Parts: sequence; structure tokens; C-alpha cells
Amino acid sequence: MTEHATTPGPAASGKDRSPRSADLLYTETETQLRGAVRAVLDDKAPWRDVLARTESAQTYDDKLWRTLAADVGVAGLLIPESLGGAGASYREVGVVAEEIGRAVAPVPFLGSAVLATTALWASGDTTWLPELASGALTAELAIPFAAGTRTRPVPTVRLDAPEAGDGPGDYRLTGVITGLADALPADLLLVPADSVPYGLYAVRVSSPGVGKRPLTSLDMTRQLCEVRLEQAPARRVASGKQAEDSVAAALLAGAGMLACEQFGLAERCLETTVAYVKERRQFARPVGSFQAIKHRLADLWVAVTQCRAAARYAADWLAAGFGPETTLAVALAKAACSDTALKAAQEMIQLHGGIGFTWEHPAHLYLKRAKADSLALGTADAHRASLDVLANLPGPE
Amino acid sequence: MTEHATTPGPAASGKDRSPRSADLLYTETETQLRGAVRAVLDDKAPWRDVLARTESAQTYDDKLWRTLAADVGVAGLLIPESLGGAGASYREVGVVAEEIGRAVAPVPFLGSAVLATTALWASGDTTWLPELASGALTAELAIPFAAGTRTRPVPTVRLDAPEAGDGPGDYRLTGVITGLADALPADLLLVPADSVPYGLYAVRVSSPGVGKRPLTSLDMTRQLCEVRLEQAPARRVASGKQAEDSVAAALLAGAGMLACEQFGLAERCLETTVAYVKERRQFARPVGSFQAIKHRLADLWVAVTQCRAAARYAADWLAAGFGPETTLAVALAKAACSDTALKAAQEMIQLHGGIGFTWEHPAHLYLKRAKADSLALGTADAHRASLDVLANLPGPE
Amino acid sequence: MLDDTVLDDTVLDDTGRHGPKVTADDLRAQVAEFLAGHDPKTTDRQDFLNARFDAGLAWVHYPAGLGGQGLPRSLQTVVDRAFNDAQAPTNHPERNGIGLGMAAPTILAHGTAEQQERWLRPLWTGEEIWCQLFSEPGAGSDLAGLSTRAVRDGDDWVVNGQKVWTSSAHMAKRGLLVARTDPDQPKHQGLTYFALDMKQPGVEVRPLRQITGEAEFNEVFMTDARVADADRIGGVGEGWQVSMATLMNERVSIGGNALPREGGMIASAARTWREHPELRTPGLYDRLLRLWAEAEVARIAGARLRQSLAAGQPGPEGSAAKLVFARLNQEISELEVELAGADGLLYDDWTMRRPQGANFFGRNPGFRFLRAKGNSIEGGTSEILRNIIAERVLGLPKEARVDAGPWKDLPR
Amino acid sequence: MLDDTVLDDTVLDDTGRHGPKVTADDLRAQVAEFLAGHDPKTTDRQDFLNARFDAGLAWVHYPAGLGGQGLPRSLQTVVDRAFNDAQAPTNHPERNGIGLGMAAPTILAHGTAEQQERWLRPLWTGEEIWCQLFSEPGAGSDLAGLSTRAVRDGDDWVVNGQKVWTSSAHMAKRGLLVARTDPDQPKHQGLTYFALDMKQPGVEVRPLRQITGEAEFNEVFMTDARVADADRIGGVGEGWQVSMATLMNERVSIGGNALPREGGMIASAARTWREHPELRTPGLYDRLLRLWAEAEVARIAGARLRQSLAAGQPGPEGSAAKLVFARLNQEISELEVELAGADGLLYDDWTMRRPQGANFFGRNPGFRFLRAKGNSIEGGTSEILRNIIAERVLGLPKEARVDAGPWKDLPR
Repeated sequence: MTEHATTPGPAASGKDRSPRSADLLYTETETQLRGAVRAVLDDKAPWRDVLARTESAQTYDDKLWRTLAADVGVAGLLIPESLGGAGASYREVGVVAEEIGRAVAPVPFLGSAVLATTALWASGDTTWLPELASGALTAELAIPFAAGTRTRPVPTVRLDAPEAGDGPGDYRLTGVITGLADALPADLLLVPADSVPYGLYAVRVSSPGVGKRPLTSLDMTRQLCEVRLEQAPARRVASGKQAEDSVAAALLAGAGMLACEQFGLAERCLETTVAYVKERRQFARPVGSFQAIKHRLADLWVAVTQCRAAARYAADWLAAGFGPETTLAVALAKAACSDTALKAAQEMIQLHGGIGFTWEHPAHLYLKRAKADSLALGTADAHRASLDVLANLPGPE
Repeated sequence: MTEHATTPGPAASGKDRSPRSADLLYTETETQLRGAVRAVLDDKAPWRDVLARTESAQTYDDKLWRTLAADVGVAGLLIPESLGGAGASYREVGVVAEEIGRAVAPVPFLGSAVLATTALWASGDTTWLPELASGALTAELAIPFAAGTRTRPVPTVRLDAPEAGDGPGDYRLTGVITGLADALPADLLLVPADSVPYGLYAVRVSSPGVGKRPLTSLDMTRQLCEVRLEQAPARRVASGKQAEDSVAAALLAGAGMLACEQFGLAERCLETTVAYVKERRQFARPVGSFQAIKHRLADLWVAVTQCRAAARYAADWLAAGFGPETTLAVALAKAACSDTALKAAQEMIQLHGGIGFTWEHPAHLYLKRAKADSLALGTADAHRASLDVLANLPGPE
Repeated sequence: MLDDTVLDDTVLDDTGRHGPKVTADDLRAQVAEFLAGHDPKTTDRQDFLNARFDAGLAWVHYPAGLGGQGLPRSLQTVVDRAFNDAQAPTNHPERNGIGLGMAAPTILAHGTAEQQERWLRPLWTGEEIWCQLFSEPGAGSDLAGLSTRAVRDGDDWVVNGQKVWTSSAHMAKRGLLVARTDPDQPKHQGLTYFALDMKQPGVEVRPLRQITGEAEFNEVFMTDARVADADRIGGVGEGWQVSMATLMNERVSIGGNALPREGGMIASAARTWREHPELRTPGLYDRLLRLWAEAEVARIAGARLRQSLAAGQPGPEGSAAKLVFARLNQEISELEVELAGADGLLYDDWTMRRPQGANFFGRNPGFRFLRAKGNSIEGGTSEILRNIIAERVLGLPKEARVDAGPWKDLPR
Repeated sequence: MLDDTVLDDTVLDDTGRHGPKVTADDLRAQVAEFLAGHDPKTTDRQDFLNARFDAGLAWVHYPAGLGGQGLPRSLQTVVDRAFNDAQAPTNHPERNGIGLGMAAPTILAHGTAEQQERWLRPLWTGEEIWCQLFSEPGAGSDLAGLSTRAVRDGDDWVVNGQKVWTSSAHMAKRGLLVARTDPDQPKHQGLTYFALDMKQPGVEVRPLRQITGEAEFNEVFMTDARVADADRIGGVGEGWQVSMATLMNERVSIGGNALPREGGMIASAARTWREHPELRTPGLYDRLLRLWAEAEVARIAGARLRQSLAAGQPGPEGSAAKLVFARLNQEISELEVELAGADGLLYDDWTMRRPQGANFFGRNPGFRFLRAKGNSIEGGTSEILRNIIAERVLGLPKEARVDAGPWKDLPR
């Protein structure tokens, strides 16, 4: 019953890791990377700033993103060194995602450095990868954030008639895509379009015929938007099966890295809550000395421990490529981490008492992000449903 | 959106209770009945006796049953006074069921006084009711205890050829029915048989061609058995739709009364556990002073409180007759009480620590009965599934 | 399915379980007579309400002279329906929930005759809105640990401190205030209860924004605010006992309302389920069925609780109702957001607003999801309710207290 | 799907994370040489095992002279496989789980050189079975409250008291005993640890039947039983510290074994599901999917735990593993009985039996359901594990102790 990852992913090409043993710990390099990212986020994204930004005109923090993307180099982790990237893998990307979850940071890391980068890498079109690696360009895959990983989302964009002056490599797209995460700060959109064959197209946001409308989102630390294309000039990145595979790889990697983000978020909620109940006194005792509270936090710690292992397992298998075991690993991680992040955020609010229910406290930022993350790229329920095939557990009838 | 009980049940005939308001409390008569039953059970069915009997040759306590059936009169509660019964309703029967659950008593109350009595009553054949009412006769409906309430169980018995000397009202049955509860002590079996039409037949256990085999059961306080009929002489009780309705009414009433039993069982588990943790000391403190234990028992108490209301609601609607609201009431009660009784028995074992895991403690009797009850006459899952129609909540696809 | 009146507990009284001497018909006759003398179309609204109060038709279970006639509470619905049928002006009870639900019973139980006469009429007519000044930033679950001080000064008390989670404070004329009058006593013993005039310079009300973006509540800062000793409710040092009476009224009211089937949070989840077959999966279905069944059982348990109360068997089941209500609201709203599919990622409005009371409906599922998180905190956290059940219902031993000494010496 | 070796943590060592100096090949050569000198077919079983011990091939991570060579524990599998391939006699480790898993590490850490020499060889070969005499009827979670007394008498100690939950006691030659030697001390300080000879007149072993009908465990009654002071492990009054070392070994071993996917309790539930399409419902499906996913994540978390331990980062995650293992076993077995349909109402055998250790398989689902209830009690209740996690991992404050005085004065 051995099946190994079959399609190589970024940075996995060439490595033959089968039969492989998943390394579930953090390497020294990964720990160093975590330190660098955390230092930037602690310094530049304290929660009061994150909160204030959710009500500002610019909900994404471009400056913070430039620092992380270019200075720390998180934008190019998956991109080969030959194209200006770090030649790292989803293991390292997962660590960055954890840190971004811990800080509920308003940066398009998931959209640009994971979804768009994976889609471009899998498409074989390397045109934009150097610019993405340097942080000069920010991109996003134009698929609703609520899309699952299992079935190909139906595109709402069609190939339109060429305009006068268009050359043979020029395409025009028309349609509306809504509920996009990380597209607000994107310069480049990768748009799936139905035509014969199905294709993936690159659209410059600065082009005529491209409109973006921000949406009032449950999670304003990752504000969604609607994109409207009207005869927008586009370039084809991939078509047919390769386009489909590119989108599927991006969604799978996205779900796995989002699970890492959820784990980081859950861990942070637990830590913050533990710290609070040690300090907060009621009945002349620290609230954290009450056994019912202790047991709940112990249970939460256990759940977080399980998540960490699942998230690492998914990151490690993604690093090895795309195949059934990777799909299973991502499904397990996204299911476990979605439920636990939500639980952790809920417990954070409850165990902070009234203060956690107020706007002027970070708890709600975590709750909203946890809830939005749980709905994005396949709910826990949807990922568990995929065990019908992945674990041979067929459903009723 | 008003639909009322449409088919009258035992003791409901003639009363027009619509539009009705469910009375969810216990009347004085009901409380008196409870006291009488509890006094007998406390006296004649202490748990050590119940435990010892589970390993004896006679797992049902005939003497106890005679006392309850005849002296207290629980066998004839549903039977009209004109036929020697008490002319009471499922409200009073539910109270007795609660007490039997509290004592995990090994008596065929559910089988004889609920299932068989309801089936006979609904069949219109009053022949055996006076004997049932007096406790002279014990009967059971020969349908596997694991049968659900929703679809008619497929009979495994067929009408056989008559023998020489059989008269026009004489029938012969052949077949095997397994997993029967309360049939071991029964004198009379009500056997559904497939023929054209479907019919319900009465079989005297003492007749030739009737064999019973006890089964090693999870719950030995209500030991199951297998019945084997070979050309067994039978009398027809009802046929066609009336037979179907009789069986359906019996299963529905049985499920509702079993829910009452489960509530009683849950309440007793909670009480016993609360009493134990008040006494048991560890760390020089009563275990019940630890907050984590207190909160769990408070949650259990809340669940038991919900169950009591649901069980009373089902009993009250059964008392009004059989219709959609009654079916819904039973489904809600059986679902809630199955889950809570199991939870209460599990908590009883856990919070008794090691002692609750030993044979020489009553906890396991409660756990086994709770588990068996949860599987009988429709699982919680099966009853919730019936909300598709009852509450207009259609399933996927 | 059941008609929504089936579980209306008031039916029980009318069908004679407690046989009131004044019948519903008698009351309808009284209302008719009153309306004959006070035409709703021509009488000034305030005059009309004052007269209704004086006629004993405000709350019939209150004593004569204080707006009632000493009748069973259940008969009030007869009166309300009759006035409603006549399109008479109402006292807008939704605007004065704390006044009607908590202040009035407290004044009735613990106020002097003079206070009852002075406060109950304007309270009932809505002329004077009341709020509740209990919780403090440092005293939430541990209410008795509160720090707001009241110091005697002649016929007055001078109040300094901060309160929080005060709904309606910005509209209120009076506040139910618990303050510490003797810090040398153990914490439960040094408290006193007052009715504070909210419209004085020493009282500042600031909106307190919550995770939904709205501000239902306020913070109240008292700086040398004054309250006359004549406005003290109960004896000096008896504030804890009076507060407990107020809170019991609060907890009975939360989760204790009669609702029709699918009347609560489950309504919109069930509607969404029925309207969107394309979103159905086995996993979501199982959650929906469980929650629907639990919500319906909780509703039946609520009806049983009201029957117990009506039968004069007041039980502690009210705490169970609130616990279940909070948990179900949270789980159902969590599911509802998931059932909304892609729309679950959206919100309707983050603007800071000042709604009149909590209202789950007319907003999107995300709002319900967020607002429900408060249900296990406000009006007694679920943790405190579990303590109460464990100790007062189950009789489990209390933990050793470490806060028995004088309040001023306790660690904070 | 994954090959079941993928998560075998030993791979990590072999691929060089910790680079042992003796390689797997070296060890295989040693075994070959040993087998050349001791033909399994012709050598007496006990002689063979004694010789294997003396050759340092018993447990390679133990010190030279005590059955090992001071190598990484992970290399033991290489040796075991080599002996297994040669069909050599084994020491039947399943018969002496407590000896190998708990007694041996305790003796190694706290025993004298003389004790190590005297006990470890017969322990490892299985000549002497060990059991554990810790829990008492009055001291379960509160182990340190135990009452069994040991009183010094010349070179011996005289022991009186009762122990419970003693598996293997009826087969054991020796028992790890904790007894109170000074009741005037606070409870943790008056305890001493011994190796008790079980085959003496003062020791009576009675089977303790459990809810499954079987008796895996025993009660042990000690009446003037004697133990030589030479068989004391650790100092007088140091029994608590030694016991803790023993228990840590127990908790690491529970739930810490490497299993293949679907290797645990989930196996038969998944098989039943696959074989009985007619029993499938949406509600059961959702539960199965959740539990399958959780069991697999728990398995991965177990692998991560072993990797941490192998990398020299011993963490407290062992407690998490045991908590999860207990909960999942209970929930899965509960589901499995339900999946069995009508057969779920049956049991296989209530006869009182004396099995060799706990074995979930080869019995029916009802047995697994009942046996699993013990998983959250034995080896530290889930409540005690949560306390440990809360206090030692999360650093939450301890509750005020009421049991600090001399043991003899504590309420019991």
C-alpha cells in the first residue's frame, strides 16, 4: 500500500525522496527563518496597528509586505535560485505561514508567494518568477477564497473577442470574479477562463478594462475583493490539462500552507490566553489557578500539539511533490487546523471574559481570521469528505 | 403549521386534546406511582442482586416482575379499566420506565406492558388484555430490539402449511427471529409474519414447535434471545394495514418509553456520581471540590435536565395518540436520552476512578444498559435522521 | 407541527391549574371601561400611560397602587392584547429592558414605599430609562470584588469609580449602582445599593465597542458623583443581597422566553439549509440535525421551566437554560456562516453603531456568529453558572476561599 | 498510501541525524557471530538468552555488562530483526511488560550496582516477571497518599497493606513496591521504594475482575510480608522520586508505540464500514470520517513525539498522546458497536478469565467498547494528565494545597 508523491512541486524537482520518512521537526534553517520573520512582525505589525488598519482605506500593509517579501525574502522561497529565489520548499513556507497566522498579518503572502507562485511554477511559465522572487511584483490566483481543493472551480470569466491591433499572443478576458483574497494588493492576476481548452491567463491589474472593488469582509486582515474584467488584455500562461494541474497544485499547496497559518494562529491564541489567566485575578486568585480553566487549556494545548504535527506533515509532503499522500496530508492538516484554530480563538474570547468581547482587544482579529480561514480553500468538512477516496471510506449509498 | 396527533393511543380514546398544551410536569398520581415502584425496586432489586442475576441461569427476575406487574399493577397501566387495567396513559408508563431505568431492573416491563400491550391494543384484539393486566400473562412483540421505528422491519417468519386437524382460525408459523428483548420470560409472542397480507400472530410459548435460545448480550439485565418457530401453532391478531399500524404504534411507544428509561438511568448515574465525589477524598479534599469535576457534573446535570423535558414531552404526546407531533416528540426524546444516558454512564465510570471499572460496582450495569438502550428501537442517529420529514430538513442530494 | 401557542405556558393558568379569582373576561371588561374613559386617539401618550398605571392595568401582578392588582402574572397577556387590539400607545418595553426586567422587581422587593411610589410609575411608562451599574473592569465574574467607592457626606454619598458593560447608560435617567461603602469589611459585606441619577456632571458615559463593530454597551465613569441617602435601596452594607435579587431576575429572563418552534437562532440556519440544496453535505447535515434537535429540546425544556415556575416550584433550571442557550447560539451561528458558503466570508457593516439592545436578526450570519460569543459571558459567564449549578443544585463542596479577609487587603 | 515504515522513527537515526559509532552492519555482524557460537536449534532456551544478555545483545542501549553496549536505543530493532530472522528463542516481552518497560529503567536509574547485576538478567530473559505495587484503594490519583506501611525490623522491613490494579501479580516473582516508612512526614516525604519478593507467605494475590468480565489485574494483600533492606531501591524517604521515574516510563510507553496507518482501534471500525454498506448513514459517516482523521493525526503526532525524543528534545507531549489515545479509543469503540448494527447488542463471553495483558483484538466490539473505558483511568487518569499539562507545560498556578502537613494528620 505504498503510493508516493508523483508530481514534483517547487524545490522538489530532482530530489528522489521515496521511500521517504516525513521529518516532522523544524530544521535549524527553518528556526532561523522563523526568527527573522517574527522579528519583523513583532516590530512592524503590533496588533493595535493591525486593528487600526482594518478600518483604514489601505487594509493591506504594503510596506510590511515589501519588508518581508524583499528584505527577508519570503516572496521567493519557492522559486529556484536560478530565477532569483531561495530554492527552499513548502517546509520553509509553512514556517512563514505559521508566523503570519500568529500575527494575523495583513500581507498577501498566501496569495502571492504560495498560490500564484505555485500556479506559475506548475504552469512552466517562468516569465514572472524573477519579479515575484524579488518582491517587485505581487500576484494572486483569481479564484474565490471559498473554493475547495477537490473539484475545479467553474470559471466566471470567458475569452472575449480580440480588439483591433491585438497580436497573435494577445487575449482579451471578460467576466467578474468575486470573493478573492490577497487580490487587492496584487499587480498581476492569474485568471482561469473557460474556453476550449480551459486556460490560465495573466492579467496586469494596471491594464485598461480591469476593475477591483473591495468587499466588506468578515476578516478585514485579509480583505476580499471583486475583480471585473472587461475586454482586459491578457497573456496565456497555460492551457488544457496543464492549466488545470497548475490551478489544482496551487489550491492544494494553498490549503496546506493555510493549515500552517491556522496552527500558528491557534498557538498564539493559546499562549495569549495562558498568559492572561496567569495575571488576571478574580476571587483573589489568578483565574488560571481554577482547575476547570486549567483543564480546558490543557485540552486546547493537546489539540494544538496534534495540529502542529499535522501541519508539519502536510508541509513536508508538499515539499516532496504532489500525489495522493500529499493530498491526504493536506486534507488532514486543513481539517484539524481549521477546527482547532476556531476553538482556540473562541476559548481566547471566553477566557478573557468581557475584555475579549471588546473591539479594543486583539481577540476578535484572531476569531475572524480563524473563521475565515476555516471557510477558505476547503472547509474541515470538505477535506474530511475527501477521505472517501483518499482513505477508501465510501459514503452512504 | 398545526398538526395534531391523529390516531388515538391506549387511554387516549375519546379525549379530544387539540389544540393541546403539553403538560411537562409530574402529576400527583404519577408521583405516587413512582414512589410505589421505587419502594419495590429499592427493596427487591438492590444492585448486588441485579449483578448476581446477570450471571445466573434466570437473568430475568420473575418474582420481582410478578410483584410489580400484579401487586403494584404496572402491567395493566395502559389497559382500560373495563378490561381489568388501570386506564392510565403513557405518562404514567413513562414514570415507571424511569424507575426501571434507575434500577436497571431485570423485568420485561418494556416488552410486555409497552410493546406487546400497545400492539394488541392497536390491533383491536382484546383477548389477552385482561390476562396481561392482571399480570397472569407476559407477552412480547417478536421484533429484534435493534429495529428502528421508521421502516417496518422485514419479518423473518412465514406462514406455513396447516397441519392435519387445524381448524379455520388456526395458523402455523416457521422461521427464526433473533435479538429479541424481554422475550425470555414471555408466555406469549406477537409475531409479525410475511404473507399476503402481512399479519401479526399470537404464539403461545408453551406450544410445540417453539424454541427459545438465550444470547450472550451486552446488557445482561435485559438478556436477548433467539426464537425458533417450526410449524408453531398461531392465532391471527391483525392483518394488513392494521397489523402494520399495530407494529408501528408499538415500536413508537416503545422508543418513547425507552427514552424515559434512559432518562431515569442517566439521572441515577448522575446522582450516584455526585454522592460519590462528595465522599471520596484524594489530596485530602473531596474529589467533588475540584472545579473541573464540578463543571463536568454541572454540564451533565444540564443535559439530564434537557432529557427530562424531552422524555416528558414524548410521554405526554404519546398519551394523546399517534400522529406526526408524537413521532417528532419520540424522535427528539430518544435522540437526546440515548446520548445523555451513555454520557452519564461513561462519566459515572470515569469519576469513580478505578472502582467504577471493576465488576463489583454497579457502574458497568448502567454503562451496558445505556449502550444497549442507545442501540435499541432506533439509535439517536436514526431518530435524528427522521427529522428530514418531521422537521422538513431534507438531506444532501 | 405544533401551533406556536401550544407551548405558551399561560394556557396553564387559564385552564385552571391555579384558578385566579379575577378572570380574563373581567380584565377585558376593565380594559374596555378604561378605554372608554381614555380614547387612545385623543389622549396624550404620557397621560394615557400614567392613567393606565394608576388603573392597575400596567402590570397586573404588581400590588394595587403600584400599577397592578396582585393577580397572576400570566393574566398580563390578556391586558396587553386588549390594549394592543385597541391600538393604544405602548410603553416601548424594548427600550427599557433593564428597568422593567431588573430595576422594577428589585425596587418592589427592596425599595421603601416612598421609593416605589416615586420610581415605579415613570419607570413603567418609559419616562425614565434605567441601567445597571454592576460590572467593573476588575470585577466581572467576581462581582463582589468591585472597587467603586461611595463615601457618606451629610445626606448624600459621593461616588468614585468605573463601571463597564452598561447597556442603555447613554439613555438612562437612573442607574442601579452597587458600590463599596466599607473596605474594611470582607468583600461581600461592605457593599451598598443605590439608584444613581445618571444625568449629573459627575457621571460620564462612553460607548464600549464590541467585536461586532457596534457599541451596545457603555463604560460609565463616576467622578465625585452624588447620590442622596434617600436613594439607597436596602440597608448600608446589604448591597450584595440586593444585587443577587437583581441578577436572579436577569438570569430567569435570559433564555427563558417562550418561542415558537424554530423561533430562535436555528431559524435562519434551517431556512438557509432549505433554500440552498447545493450547499448540503453529510457533515453539515449531521451538524444541522443535531442542532435542530437540541434547539427544539431546549425550547421544550424552557416550557417545562416556565410550567415549574407557574406551578410554584421555582427551580434552578434557569441556569441550565442560559447555559444551553449560549452554547446553541454559538454552535448554530457557527454552522450558519458555514452554510452561507462563499457569502460566509463577508460581513454587512463594521461601522460603529449604537443599536437599541441586542438583536440577532436583520443582520448577516457573520454578525450572529460574533454577537453570540457574548452570550456565554454577559449576564453571568458559563463558568460562573456551572459553579452555581455544582454548588447550589448538586451540593458539591465549595473550594477553599482565599478572599475571606477585609476587602482592602485582598490581592488584585 | 504510506508504507508503514515511513513513520518508523528509527529511520532517522540510521540516516545519520545522530550518527552512532557502531553501525547497523556492525551489529548484524555481532549477531551473526553470536549465532555461530550458539545455535538456536540446539542451545537450551534459557542458556541462549543468558548468553545473549552477556554478549550485550539484549538491549543495546543499556550499559556494557548489563545486557547492552551503550548504543542508541533505535539500533535495538536491527538486533531484534537479526535474531528474529534466525528464529532464535525470544524473551517473550509481552509477558513481562512492566518488568521491561518500568522496572528495568528504574533499576538502571536508581538501583545499586549489586541490584542491577542481580536483577536485570533474569528480568530480561523473562525468568523473573515483575509487577508494580503502587495504587491502593484509597490512593489512586493521589498516589502519594498511600497507606501501605513498611516498618524496619533488623535487616528487613515488615510490610502491611493493600495494593490494587496490579497486572501480572499472579505471575510475578518481584514487585515494585512503594510503602510509607514515616507517617510523621508530609505525604511525599515518608515513602520508600522496594523490590518485594512476591512468592512469600505474607503476600496474597487475588484476581480483580473488571467490567469486561475478565481479570487482567489483581489485588495484592500484604500481611507481615518481609523485604530485605538490600532490596530497597533508592534512599529511605526517597520513594516518591523513584516512583515518578517509574511512572514517566509508563506514560511514555502508553500511546507512544509506532503503528501503521489504521493500526489501532480504528482498524476494525473502518473494516466494518467497508464491509457493511447497508449500515451506512450520514450521521455515522461524519463520525467515522472525524475519528479516522483524528486517529491518523494522532498517529502522526506520535511519530513527531518519537522524533523529538530521538533528537534529544524530550517534551511533555507524551501526556498529550495518552490523553488523545484514551479519548479516541473510547469514541471509536463506541462507534464500532453502533456500526455493528444488531450484533452490537451481543457480547462474546462474560466468563471470568485471566488474559495475559490487555488485548483489544480477537474479541468483539462490545469488549473493545468496555475495555477502552479503562484507558482514561489506568496509568494516570485523564484528569491527572490535564493537571500535569496545565501546571508543568503551560505553567498555570497550582491550587492551594490542603495536604501539606504530616501524612498521619490528613483527612481520609
